[in-house]
Amino acid sequence: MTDKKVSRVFAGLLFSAVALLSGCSGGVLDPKGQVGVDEKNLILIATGLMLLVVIPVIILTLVFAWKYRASNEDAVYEPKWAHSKKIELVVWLIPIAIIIILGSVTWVTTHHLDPYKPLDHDSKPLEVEVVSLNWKWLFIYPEQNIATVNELVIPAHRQVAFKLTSESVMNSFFIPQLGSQIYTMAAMTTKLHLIADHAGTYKGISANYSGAGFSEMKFNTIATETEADFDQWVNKVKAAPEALSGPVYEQLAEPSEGNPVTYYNSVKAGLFDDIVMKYMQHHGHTPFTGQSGMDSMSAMHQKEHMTGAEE
Amino acid sequence: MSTSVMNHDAHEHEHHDSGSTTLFGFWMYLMTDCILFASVFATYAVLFMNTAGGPAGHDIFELDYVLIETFALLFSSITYGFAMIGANRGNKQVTLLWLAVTFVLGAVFIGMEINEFAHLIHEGFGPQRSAFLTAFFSLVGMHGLHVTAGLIWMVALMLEVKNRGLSPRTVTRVGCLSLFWHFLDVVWICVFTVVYLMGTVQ
Amino acid sequence: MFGKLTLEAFPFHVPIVMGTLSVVAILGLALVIALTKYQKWGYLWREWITSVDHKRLGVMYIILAMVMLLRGFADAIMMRTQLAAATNGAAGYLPPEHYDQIFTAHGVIMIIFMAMPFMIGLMNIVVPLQIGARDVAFPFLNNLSFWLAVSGALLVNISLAVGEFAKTGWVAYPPLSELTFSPDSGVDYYIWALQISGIGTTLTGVNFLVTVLKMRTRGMKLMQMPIFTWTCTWANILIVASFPILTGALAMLTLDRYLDFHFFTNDLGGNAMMYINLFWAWGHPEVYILVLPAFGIFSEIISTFSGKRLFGYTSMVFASGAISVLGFIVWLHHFFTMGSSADVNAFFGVTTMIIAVPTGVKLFNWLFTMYKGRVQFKPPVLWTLGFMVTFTIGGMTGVLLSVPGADYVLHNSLFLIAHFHNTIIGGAVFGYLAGFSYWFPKAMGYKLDEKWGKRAFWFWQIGFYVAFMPLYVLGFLGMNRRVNHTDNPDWNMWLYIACAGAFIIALGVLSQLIQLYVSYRDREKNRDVTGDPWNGHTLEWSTMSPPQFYNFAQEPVVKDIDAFTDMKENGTAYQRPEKYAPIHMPRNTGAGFIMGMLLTACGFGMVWHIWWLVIVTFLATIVTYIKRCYDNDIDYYVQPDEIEKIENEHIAAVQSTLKA
Amino acid sequence: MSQHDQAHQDHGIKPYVIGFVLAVILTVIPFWLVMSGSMDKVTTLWTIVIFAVVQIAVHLKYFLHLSLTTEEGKMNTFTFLFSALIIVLVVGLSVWILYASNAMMMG
Repeated sequence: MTDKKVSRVFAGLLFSAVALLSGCSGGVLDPKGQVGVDEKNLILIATGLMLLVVIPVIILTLVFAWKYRASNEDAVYEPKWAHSKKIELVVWLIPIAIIIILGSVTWVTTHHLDPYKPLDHDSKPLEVEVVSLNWKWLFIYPEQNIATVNELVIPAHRQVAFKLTSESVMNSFFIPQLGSQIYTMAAMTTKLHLIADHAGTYKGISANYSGAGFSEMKFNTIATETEADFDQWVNKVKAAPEALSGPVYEQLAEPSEGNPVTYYNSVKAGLFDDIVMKYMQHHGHTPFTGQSGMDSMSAMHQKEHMTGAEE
Repeated sequence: MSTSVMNHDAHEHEHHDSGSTTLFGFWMYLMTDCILFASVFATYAVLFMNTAGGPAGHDIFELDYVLIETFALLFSSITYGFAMIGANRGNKQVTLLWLAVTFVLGAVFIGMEINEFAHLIHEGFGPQRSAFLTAFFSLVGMHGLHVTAGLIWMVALMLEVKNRGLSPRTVTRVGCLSLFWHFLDVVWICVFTVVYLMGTVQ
Repeated sequence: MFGKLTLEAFPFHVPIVMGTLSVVAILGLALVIALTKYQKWGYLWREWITSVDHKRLGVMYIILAMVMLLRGFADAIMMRTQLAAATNGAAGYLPPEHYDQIFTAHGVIMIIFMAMPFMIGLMNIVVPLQIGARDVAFPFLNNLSFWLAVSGALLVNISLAVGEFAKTGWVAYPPLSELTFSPDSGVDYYIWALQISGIGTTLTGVNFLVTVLKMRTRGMKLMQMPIFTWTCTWANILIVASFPILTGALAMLTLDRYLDFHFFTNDLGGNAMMYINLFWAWGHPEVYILVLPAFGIFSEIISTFSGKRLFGYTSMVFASGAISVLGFIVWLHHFFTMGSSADVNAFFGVTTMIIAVPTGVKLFNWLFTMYKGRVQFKPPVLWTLGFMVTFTIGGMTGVLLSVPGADYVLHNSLFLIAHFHNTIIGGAVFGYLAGFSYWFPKAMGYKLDEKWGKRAFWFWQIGFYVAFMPLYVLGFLGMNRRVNHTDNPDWNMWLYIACAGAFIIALGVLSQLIQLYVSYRDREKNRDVTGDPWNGHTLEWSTMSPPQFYNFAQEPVVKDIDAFTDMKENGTAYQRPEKYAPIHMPRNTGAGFIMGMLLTACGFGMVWHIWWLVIVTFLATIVTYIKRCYDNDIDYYVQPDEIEKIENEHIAAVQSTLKA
Repeated sequence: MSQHDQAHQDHGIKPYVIGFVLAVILTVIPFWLVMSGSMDKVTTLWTIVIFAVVQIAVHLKYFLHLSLTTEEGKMNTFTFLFSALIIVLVVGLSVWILYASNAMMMG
């Protein structure tokens, strides 16, 4: 292959890849919310920066290999040439320069995209509590006092504040078109802030393998165009026959695969905190009342965490 | 150690000798052990507050008892030092005597530790009780297992010295065990500081 | 008597497994018959199984790696065909309980029992030769390490026939891997296979570090060690510093599962995040352990086949060192999405991308090694060029994943799968295959067939792109890893292409098997008489192929980085000394093999809770070891007349070839 | 192989005695500090940590004979220092990660 051919093939590949990707819908390059848009732009900027080195390296590899092929007697041959301060300086400085830029971008965007941080958006956040169960997703709407399984409905144009935990093993809560994912873990409460800027139905998955029923552990995220549509949906759920009481939850928590969408007209008060505290109290918040009695340190901790859980 | 195999012709070059190679290799192994301990220490640091309603460190530690344990180990260090000097000088009887004294001190340490563990388990504070106790038993117990292995090794070594005398190979082995024994001291300093002292201060 | 082991543990009802087992049984039987017929048992025992010779151990490591490559590759083909078959909501032919074992086994086997033995095998063959040593520092320990690796591999494969393997993914994160959620034998097999082989690897690391620090030949300064030896040294430093963390993490998981401890459980204060943390504190250095020696191989090859000195030797050494140390402060990038603070994520993101700097420097140094050279396109060079292009892409996607904001949407997606295969296949595996064809004549005495070597390369290279580029696309389309069926029409085409790619790679593997057969058939034609088939630069080429058991009749004296080039230019190569001195050699021993097999039985006993077996085999292992320690008959001398005879033959052969 | 090689260097009785006396002092003081409770918590913690580090150094020098004068001693010392670096990195960063995560997830 000649140099020209190589670069033409390469450019062709690159072009077709970009064309194919932007043509496809439903992935992380087709974001429907601010977080996802920021992350897509970040991917494009970072890739662009790196291509500044990657493309020359690939081209140079092929060019040098071809130019200095053994059969090319015309090329210069210097078997002892193995050192050049100038070249060494350049090959250290170019990557360093790019990494300094990319590192700065990383530092800023990581703080900007921190999943715990509320979004810069005027709307009052909708609170949703997410529990991963074997193998389905439970969504609790504390303000509306309703719950659903395997269906998440949110109003578009309003940020959603998720609080997440797990009943059993670890999962990762992920709606690719809306942006960031985050792990759900027993005894832990992680937080995530997302927003849908367009109405529509987006696929949601668990991105972290969690056992036999993992492949079917998915849900639809429906972003309604208006608040009124959302309220209407809430009323629909309110009309559902069943309430999510303690025993009903216990039954739901049993392992099952491919659960249908289920609505609950009300939720046992403080259910999410109960699920978290079931294990979290083991983290040293309950005082030891042995012979030496309770210590101030662990009592302090207990208070902190109790209040934390009630927030 | 089984490694006194000489790969080099002694006539050819004297700057590589198997004794120092073995000792260096053993030292390197000790460094891996050090990192193993470090990962358990890190886990202890993460879990020590997770008492799950069971006792915390200050509820169960008895520092005067730990101080005696510590002294048993400290004395065994200097007695091993005497055994090492004896071995280097080719004095079989002195070596055996001090190895025996070291063995007794090490056995006292282990006996006390087993007693402490048995006492805790008897009170219902076994390693299954909470993550804190899990980490405590594992960290202290891992050090204890190392000391026990050291004691078994010491018996084997005493038999070797008694039966075969202080050949260069045997002296190298006495040197390896010396490194092992003093290394366990260093680990114990970390254990009593991080587990017992800091656990009591809280 | 048999603990938890019952007849139900045998998978009589699974046709795929039973089919595989019968094929293995037939092949095994054929091997036994052949060995008996040609009366090779004694030879096998004396010359190979009990051998403490680093070259023989290296060859056995590579055989282990190749067998495991076939096993792991079979898993890969099954996964890709399953995913191509199970589109649009179809179930495919592998139910979850089977599929989940396959992807776990694929990961474990490819990393621990294919890549590691391959790397350690090459290191065994080459490093002592490159530093002019007679053997490694502790030859018996070397033999023991090998049998511990085999022991782990045996346990993984026994799980196919008795019980099952872990269904947790190769990382075995708790709480999924805890007894509550994985009550079966699978995770126990995982634990003991990794634990036993991991200890063997740690011993290897110690052994080779002592070797390079203490056993270098006269005159060889540290900054004169060949670059492959240097990268192996950095890899060994990483082994010694990181494998104990794995040992610790696995031991804690073991205590949780066997004694109801609470390190990582959900209840009673356990914290699963600590396992994830420790696992990757080992796991990230592990990938550098795999790839650094490959970098060294590429450096040797590009310099040899460009007929030039390596450009920027000092840069290369320090870049490798920087990668090693930095490799210890980046591991959190495997779990940015766990939800730690923004400061933590940003710190680890930035440290990760800093590693791109020394890696980039290496790429430039290889480029400038070709510059003003005479590049011969032999198979090792093809692998190297393929690597330089492929690895650059893999490195780029890796840096992209190290940006937390990007990782939040790409984590655990097929983009990640594509990325690490891009670096592990395009970096480590290409490197080992390049090293394999480069040093094959040194180890075996004849060259590999070039035609089939080139075919193998092109199939691998093209197959790689066809199989893994679609996974990048699928990652962007939101497909996550470890699902066993899909229901998204946009994904189908890419899944089919990826499946086709896997079969193209299969043709590459097949070409390599044919290459081995053809090369063996034509071995007389391809014989390497001089011991220096490529006009090499370093000491391993100064001795005969395959080298005698004592490596060098006389210790070479080194004055330059390219020691052998220096000797050839000064006319000091192939000179016979006035007089040969006796050579001190270690004797072969069966102790390593016996200990390895005893520990396999011990691990099996642990898996099935057969306590008597555990106690008996464990005590027997210790007794074997102590007995070996008290054995005084462990070495002997090779006499000068014998050395002289061997060496004269070689020098005569070299001189007649050089004249011709 | 000779009896005089550096690996089996005879260090004599002196280092052991010095090391032992120092070790006893460095052990007793932190124990006494904690048992008597005579200082406030933070000062006590820092003091016992410093004493531990000093005592480790004492053991390394007098019992494990690390030194920078001989070739063997240098090699052992550098090996140790490198391991110490890795330990500080692994333990320090692990504790940072886990404490930061706990703060995010339990607060």
